[in-house]
Amino acid sequence: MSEETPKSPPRIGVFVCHCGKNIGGVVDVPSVAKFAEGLPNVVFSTDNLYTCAEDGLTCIKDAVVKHNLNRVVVASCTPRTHAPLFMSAIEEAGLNQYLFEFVNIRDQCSWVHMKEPEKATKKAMILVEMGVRKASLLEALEEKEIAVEPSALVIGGGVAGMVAALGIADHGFQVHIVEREERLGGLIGNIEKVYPVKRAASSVISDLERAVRASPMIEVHTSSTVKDAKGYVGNYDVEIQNGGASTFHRIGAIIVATGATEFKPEGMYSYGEDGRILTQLELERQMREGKVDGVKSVAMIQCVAARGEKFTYCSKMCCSVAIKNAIELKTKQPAIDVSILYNDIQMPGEALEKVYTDAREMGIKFLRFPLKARPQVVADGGLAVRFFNESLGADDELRPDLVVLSAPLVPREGAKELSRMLKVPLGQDGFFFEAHVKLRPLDFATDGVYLCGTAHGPKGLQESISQAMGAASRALIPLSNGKVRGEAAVAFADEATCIGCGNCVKVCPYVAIDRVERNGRFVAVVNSALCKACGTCVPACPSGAMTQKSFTDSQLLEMVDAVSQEEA
Amino acid sequence: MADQFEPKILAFCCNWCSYAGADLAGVSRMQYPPNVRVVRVMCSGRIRPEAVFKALSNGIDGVLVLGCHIGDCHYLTGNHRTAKRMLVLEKLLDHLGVDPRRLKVDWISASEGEKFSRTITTFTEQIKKLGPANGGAHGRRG
Amino acid sequence: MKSEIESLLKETRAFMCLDCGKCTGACPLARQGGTYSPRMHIARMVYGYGSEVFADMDMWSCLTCGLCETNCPSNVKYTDFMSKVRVFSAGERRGGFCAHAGITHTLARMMANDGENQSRLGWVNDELKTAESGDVLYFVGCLPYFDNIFDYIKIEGTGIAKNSVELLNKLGVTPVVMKNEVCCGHDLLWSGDRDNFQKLVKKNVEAIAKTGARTIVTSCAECLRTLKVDYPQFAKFNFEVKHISEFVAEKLDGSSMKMSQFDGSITYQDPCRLGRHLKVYEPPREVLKKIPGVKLVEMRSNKDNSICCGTTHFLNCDRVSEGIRKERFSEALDTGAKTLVTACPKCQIHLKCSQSNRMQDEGVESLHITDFATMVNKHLVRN
Amino acid sequence: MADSVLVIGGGIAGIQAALNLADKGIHTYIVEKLPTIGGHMALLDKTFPTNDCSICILAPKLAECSNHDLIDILAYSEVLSVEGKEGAFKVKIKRKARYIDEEKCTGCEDCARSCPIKVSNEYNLGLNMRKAIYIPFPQSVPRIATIDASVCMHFTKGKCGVCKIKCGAGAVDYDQEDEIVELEVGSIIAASGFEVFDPKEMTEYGYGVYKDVVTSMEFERILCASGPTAGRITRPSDGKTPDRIVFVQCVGSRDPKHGRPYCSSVCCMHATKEAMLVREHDEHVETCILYTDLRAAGKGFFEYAERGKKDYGIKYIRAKPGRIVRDESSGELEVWYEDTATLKVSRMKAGMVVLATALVPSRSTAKLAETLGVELDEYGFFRSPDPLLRPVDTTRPGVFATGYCESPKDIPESVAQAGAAALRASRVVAGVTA
Repeated sequence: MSEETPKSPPRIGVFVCHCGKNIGGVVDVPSVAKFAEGLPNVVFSTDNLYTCAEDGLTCIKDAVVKHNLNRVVVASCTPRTHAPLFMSAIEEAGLNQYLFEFVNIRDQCSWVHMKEPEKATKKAMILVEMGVRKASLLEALEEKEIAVEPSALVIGGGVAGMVAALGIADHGFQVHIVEREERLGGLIGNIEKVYPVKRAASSVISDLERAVRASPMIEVHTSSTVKDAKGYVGNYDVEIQNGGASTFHRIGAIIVATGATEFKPEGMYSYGEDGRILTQLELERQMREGKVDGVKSVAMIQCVAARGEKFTYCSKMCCSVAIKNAIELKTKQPAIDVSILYNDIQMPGEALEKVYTDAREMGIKFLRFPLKARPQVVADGGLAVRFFNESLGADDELRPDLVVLSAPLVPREGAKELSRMLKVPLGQDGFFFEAHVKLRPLDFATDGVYLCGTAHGPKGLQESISQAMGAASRALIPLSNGKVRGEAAVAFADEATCIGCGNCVKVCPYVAIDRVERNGRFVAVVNSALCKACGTCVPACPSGAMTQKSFTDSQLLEMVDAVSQEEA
Repeated sequence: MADQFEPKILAFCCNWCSYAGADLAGVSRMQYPPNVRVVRVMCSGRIRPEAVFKALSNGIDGVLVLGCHIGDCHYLTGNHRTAKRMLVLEKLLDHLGVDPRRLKVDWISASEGEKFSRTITTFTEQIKKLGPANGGAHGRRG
Repeated sequence: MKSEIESLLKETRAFMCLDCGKCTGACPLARQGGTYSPRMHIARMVYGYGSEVFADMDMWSCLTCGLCETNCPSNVKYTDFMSKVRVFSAGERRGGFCAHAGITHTLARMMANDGENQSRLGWVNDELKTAESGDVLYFVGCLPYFDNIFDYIKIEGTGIAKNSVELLNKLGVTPVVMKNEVCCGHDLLWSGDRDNFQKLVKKNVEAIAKTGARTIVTSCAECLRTLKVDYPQFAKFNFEVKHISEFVAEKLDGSSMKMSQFDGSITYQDPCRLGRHLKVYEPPREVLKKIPGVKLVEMRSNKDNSICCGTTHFLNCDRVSEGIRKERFSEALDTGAKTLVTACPKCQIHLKCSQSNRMQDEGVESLHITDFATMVNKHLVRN
Repeated sequence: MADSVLVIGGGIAGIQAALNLADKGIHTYIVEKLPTIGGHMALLDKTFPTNDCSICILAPKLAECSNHDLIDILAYSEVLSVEGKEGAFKVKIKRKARYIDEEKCTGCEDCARSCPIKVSNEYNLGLNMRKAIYIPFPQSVPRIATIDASVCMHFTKGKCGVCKIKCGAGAVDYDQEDEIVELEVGSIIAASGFEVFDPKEMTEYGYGVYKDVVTSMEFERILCASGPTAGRITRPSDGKTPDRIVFVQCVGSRDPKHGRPYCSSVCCMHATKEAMLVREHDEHVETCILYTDLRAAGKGFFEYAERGKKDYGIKYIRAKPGRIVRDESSGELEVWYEDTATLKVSRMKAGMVVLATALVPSRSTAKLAETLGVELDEYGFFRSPDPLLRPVDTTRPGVFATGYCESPKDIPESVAQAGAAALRASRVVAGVTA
């Protein structure tokens, strides 16, 4: 790529496209080309039947050489589909591809003013003039390359973290797993069985841990925390602390897999007042220890603290956990009476719905209560669960031996701190907030940091694993390339003019601007690796220090002036 | 004569939504008045209120600032800024005696070709009614 | 009792109920207002309030028409559930109000307990060819009794039997008819009287076996369901059972027999037992469509979604039943047809009874209601 | 060792898998049976729970695929055979003749405007018409016309040639023939998506009998600004705006009777979104969602449904209707249901009924599985030998499955899982062995 902005005065070539009859049928294309010829700095102007066709592109390339053009304007269709084609054509002719301006005289002119050919022609002329005036000020740009350190940091050593780490290590990159606890496994380390596959949780963890320990590319830091992480995509300096000792690592990409934990519903549903009122996780432990073997009846209550009681959200996996434990109880002691008090059963998909129907088939009872009137648990020597049975429209009561509360997952402690350290956001629910809910579920807006598992929000293990693999895949993009290519039309702060107010820092959606001390004063510095070229920072700048390349104030004002100076 | 008056209208469009909406209006051959001149920016958040102000004081009769719908911004929150900045600008215009109706901020998605064409049409009609801006002198509300 | 209820819940898949309420939304009784809810019956039973279900008089209103069951996404067997629950409930000496002072139930119990001396074959005249033994048996059912009981509403009664036999004769079949046939027991079974039902089963099975018949043809949809589905549950029963519409459809398939002209539209009422219980929808329609000039027009609710004639097993005939019939008539009239064909004598009885009710809408009175066998026999030309 | 990957299916899962691979430097082919990539997401108006404009967020991805140096899109193509093994598959692909020179076509649609043949438009689910020569939708990638030879008069009757005359670029080529392409790829990702279950068999709901009973995908097009009604909420029978729209959930899903006991996973939120959009378009139209369990478990979903209730005034009733009939005199539909929370049986009048029909693996999936030599589960979704730890694997090494064809899921889950499939596939072409 040619990197230099031409020093010589602008020599602009204009190519006006007929697009068959699409433009030519309405707009007087030859007149537009002729008009362009008379504009300042234009040294060549022509019309083509199809500028995008092979002969049209050849025409551009030949003209660049023959007329020594240093900027090119094409007036045809829309840049959204055709800009890359023309940009690579001028690059082939030896020009920097950003010395190109696109004028849309089809979609936004000939096609929308079909019955007013004269006015359309006049409009096409002024649009071309706007393009030419902007083109005169265009500069060569480069998509800056940043080298990427070939190593990753996975924060959290649960199942998601281990799967993500293995995915990256498999591709030949160094991975550090940092786990706060003494052992790997996370939340799944505390449970018995994983549904709907009905596998022992311990075997899932030991399989993964074996693979992790066997990988020469993975270094496991248990009982450790990430003390500090500074830098940007490809270039993080990370301090991992274990006890009092710190190690320092250069990291290319970071995956947040810090997981979640079960909420303890203290003070709700008489939890804590009676040893026979448990959470699901506590029930699993008691089952493991054989403490519930003599129990004849169990009542489980769903949506404890969730869906508007204390937290706004639905914890997604509590229904499947409750049904799993109900089935396990019933399998062990077929005579046991298990009732699940629910509001909406959340068992989406194939495998989970099957587990739900299996549970019904076994005779596990499902009783529905309204969210507005949640069940009450009374420990009066015995246990009573009083609730409004919505299916029957009547008050109902169960006298179980054991009450199990299905409490939601909540974010791990330390999520806030990590969010500040990595400059990635948390949602209102306290879980990490992804770049785009729909299409970038595993990315953060900040490049180089990714997300998976229950750190993102409550979900089942299968989905967490899919996400972990997906996050590994995302992290492998900068790692495999060994570099990232930034946007070309990035923002740029002129240090001399900058007053260091930090307004731009506040508005940047990508945390791409830092306020740094230079020679005893603060100035804004744009990290062009992180800048996504939106230009939102520019209007925020009171001193005019901030500009966006390819959309500079002077370029835009030239276009505005072209319109205001247009003859009526 | 108001009928003879052909206003100069400038539309700032963001690349991802409103410009795409304008393209869709074209692909669908939705006709609208030819007075509008589009300036493409990557995000409506790039649009400097000062530039809008300058345009209005410099012979342009009406300015449209068109972005993605709130929540749809390709750059996450760029259009939130636009909304705030243009609100301030509207007040400023009012202060200065420039009819704030000469500025219209709207959100048009890539699928709203029809809305783009409708917006241009009604805005053009409105500016025709308001008459030439002429550096503010004619734009004053009576 | 607890374990019996558990097994009832399992057998009828009641545990699988998702409490969605689609059954009640479809139920013709529920849609007439009132408190009937199949969903609630299931829910109460599952949640341990079985005794409430047994005591609920609503339960005896159920038509066991199967509309709820056909609609149930979870395949809960509600009709089976109802039949079984009624056995429990009848055991506790509860029961519904029998229509016509319970005469059909009384007759059936008499037959079950040798308390009668029937003259069953008085309707067989010289023109009809019948036999005492043979391959095909025509199971007459209660038609001879209906002649007397329902004389006041001009039902076809044994006319259906005559037409059926004549129809079979035209098709080259000389059917067996039994003078010692007893009631199939349908009404007793569905009102929870299993003991007497079983006695009837035993009598009929023994009598049929003696005739050497292998195929049983009925013109009554209730007899059909009872013989085909319920008898095998209580006795060794190796007979093929067919509704006359199925039998005729098979015989006419590819045959060169001719039918005489009928000009006009007819509509067809799917009897619950023939339709939803046994999924016989097409054979009667196919045969009717063979009559030249017939335009068969469907009512808005047909086949799987068909609406019942409003009463079954002569239980709880009331305002609600009348409402259902009113709805059905309005659908029939909407088709523009002047003739309604049904394939069950019970439908005919209930619809004609309602037709004679002066409160009916305009046009109902003039609707001609006839049986499938009658209609087809009238138009099938003897070879 | 072949170092390319083949992605079958150009919906959001396939697109995302391809971009993940190509961005890592791995050459990727996308084979799509339709003339354009984009899949169902291109047909959606908005997406839940953010109500993002679907095409606005999808179109840049489509363009990215189209412009990517390492992605080759083979649209209007089908996989004929797959031979070889993991690391070295030989794939035969039929590129169906579009009868258009792809290099010359500029996508101006002059041809379509002059074409005399109109047929049902599958991109608007048959709610309006398209021409025999057509571009599916404005954002199509590639934006190239296609002649539907099954209806084009030139092919059916040997007459007409208007498009050829009208095409200024000279792109129409009636003599074009199907072309067989052979590719060598190291790994294959199936992303064949879903299609909508045809609810005609559920006669109690009157779909196919009453015009104003529509599926949720059909309704999506009615809501969409680029759909058949330009986003105006009008009902198909008479073009009137309905007073009330009733959404019926679980039509064919969670329904062992109709062979699909599974939950389609997206319909509750989909209905919520559609009801919100109705209220946004026209606040006078009442909306009511009849559901069994409100499946609102994903991130932000429960809050979204709450917003539907509180801010948009959507009525949620826990009920499943048993019967829908049309009152011929008023033209209104009557929906019979039991509210299982108040225990009341009611008849609700509705101007339109929207059925949340089950989503099923697309028709081509069974054939594709046969061609790929992999197993499907009993409902036709791809089966993994280890659904927990290797969710995107199939029963054939080197062949992966992702998106809805793997199991029911929404867009973010499909996008996340597409990454997982890309990871498994890139591992193969990188030569890592298990």
